Amino acid sequence: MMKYAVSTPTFDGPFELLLHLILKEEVDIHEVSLSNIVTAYLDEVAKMQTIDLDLATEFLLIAATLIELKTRRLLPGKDDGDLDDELALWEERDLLLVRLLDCKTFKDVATVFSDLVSRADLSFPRMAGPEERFASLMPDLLEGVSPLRVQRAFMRATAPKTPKVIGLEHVAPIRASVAEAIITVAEQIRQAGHTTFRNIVDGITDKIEIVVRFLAILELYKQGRVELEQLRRFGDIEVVWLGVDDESIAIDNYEG
Amino acid sequence: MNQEESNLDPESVRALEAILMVAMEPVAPALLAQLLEISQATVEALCERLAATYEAAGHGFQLVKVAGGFRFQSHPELAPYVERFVLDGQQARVSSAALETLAIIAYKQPLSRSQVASIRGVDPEAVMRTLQARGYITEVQRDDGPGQAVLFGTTPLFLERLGIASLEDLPSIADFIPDASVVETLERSLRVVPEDPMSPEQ
Amino acid sequence: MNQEESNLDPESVRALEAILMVAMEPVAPALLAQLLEISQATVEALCERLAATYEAAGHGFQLVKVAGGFRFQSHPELAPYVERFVLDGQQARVSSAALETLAIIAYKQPLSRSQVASIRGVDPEAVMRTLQARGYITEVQRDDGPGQAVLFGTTPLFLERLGIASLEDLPSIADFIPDASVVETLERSLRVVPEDPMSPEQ
Repeated sequence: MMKYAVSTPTFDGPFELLLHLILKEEVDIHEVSLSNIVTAYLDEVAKMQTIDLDLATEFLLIAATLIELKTRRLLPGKDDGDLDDELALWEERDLLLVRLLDCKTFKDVATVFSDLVSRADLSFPRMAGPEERFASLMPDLLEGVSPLRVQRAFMRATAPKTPKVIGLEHVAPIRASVAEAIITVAEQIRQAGHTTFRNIVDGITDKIEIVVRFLAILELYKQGRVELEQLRRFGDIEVVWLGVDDESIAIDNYEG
Repeated sequence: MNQEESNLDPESVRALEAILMVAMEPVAPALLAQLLEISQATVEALCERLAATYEAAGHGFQLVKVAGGFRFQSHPELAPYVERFVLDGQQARVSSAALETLAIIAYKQPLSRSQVASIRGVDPEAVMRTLQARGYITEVQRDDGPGQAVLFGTTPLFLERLGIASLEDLPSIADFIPDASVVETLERSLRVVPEDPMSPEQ
Repeated sequence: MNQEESNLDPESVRALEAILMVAMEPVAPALLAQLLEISQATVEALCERLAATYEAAGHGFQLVKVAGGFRFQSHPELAPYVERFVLDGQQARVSSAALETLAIIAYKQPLSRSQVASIRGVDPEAVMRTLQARGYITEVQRDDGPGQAVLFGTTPLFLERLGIASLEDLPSIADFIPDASVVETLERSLRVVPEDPMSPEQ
């Protein structure tokens, strides 16, 4: 049973982590190395042992983009011939860049808010209200309030908070297909016994589909069904089936 | 600051003004003396001179001694304006927050402010002060526990305003309190990972 | 009353002081204008001069414009004394995650939870629920779109917490756009193809 953790102690989200790593990298060596960043990022993600899948998905989506960027850079000049792939990557990268800039912007705003709050905290408002001689003039707070309304207010105040129903729109479709992808990918790896990430996504052109398969493999890895290995620093990811044949694949409830 | 005012120790005077400005009720000279680290006699003297200064300057507020403590209040000469303001009703919005707090106290009394806070998830201090000022809730006793927290309950006025004779006339909540299993089910439905016996993590 | 103070219309100024002394939250200039039967512009002018007069006289309290209205508050310089007095009235701390979420909502309102999520990269549900419970944000409307998502905005209490009069007092978002060197670093580190194809980075 995975624990339900809301965030990692240090980083509140994938953009924050990535932003931190990139800016730190620059300070350290004045020369940004994407592979250092990817390694550091994946290290951080790996440390998130107790993370819930919701949040893990957000981190891994970014990881997938980073890895793809890294892969692309390692094969300069190699002509895949697939312009759509190329454009999709550029698009993904631009999106990531915008998100990072947003993240930086609002982190800076938050610092100013924090200063404002600290300053405001030095003053205390007068809230004493009218003196008792005006009490008889004050409109009745409970005017028109029935005992039933008091009961309803109590129910409202003590009701368990309703299950979350919004806010997952942006990831829901992806997660839904990860569940399916786990089955197909597991079958593919089981049959091959030993394959590579490149093979698994061979022939797939839809960017999201590739990410989904990447996530599925990571999930299988987490479940102990496959072993992942990157033999060469920039090599393809080797995937080895470890699972027992008759074991059924546990699929997490991606719908939440 | 005029000649008379500047004869007073400025720091103590300013601190007095600041504390009395944010106080919700009259502040005893003993407490002021302790906070300012000056003698009670000095507090009394400073407050009296301050009150005289305000009066001489023709301010719309006063510093007065009531119920054994000092407080700021509106000047009686401006009462017509204050009455208009009070009648305007801006002060009397029954927010849903206020009603919820009142409902919790009505059903769970006696209970402390921190107990209300733990149910509402926010510090109800301001709301409870308003309810107390309106005479709907009052301090009923002190907790036996180490902190001796003040416990609050509703007043006869509260019952009167609701048009009921006793607390027993409030609609019952017993049927509606979600039992443990309901809460658990809700919690489980919020979990991302189901407790699946097939899962290798078990 | 010193020379400057006596230049103000005494009756209106005194009435302002009296009303603000009994108010429980900032009072909008429009309401003050109505109660005093003077123009809103006059109210603003009188309050500003009154505030300046208090400051010049070195009082321990201030008249400030916050969350769209005027209120009395203790002078920040006397915070050490007032803090001793209020003790349990301390405002709850706002976490950095909460501040960042507030920052997004303040500048992008109205917006839905999923819009906040897409900017923050994580589901802000827990944080937003806390902010809502504390009264800093509220549901302002529903999206016209198919999902009819709830849209959130900041409240007057948020302005009070920051000690500002209106959202216009927030610095322009343009002031926060990361500077060129940061943008360049980010761009360089995420470049699809390295600058020099002969030296793939190690």
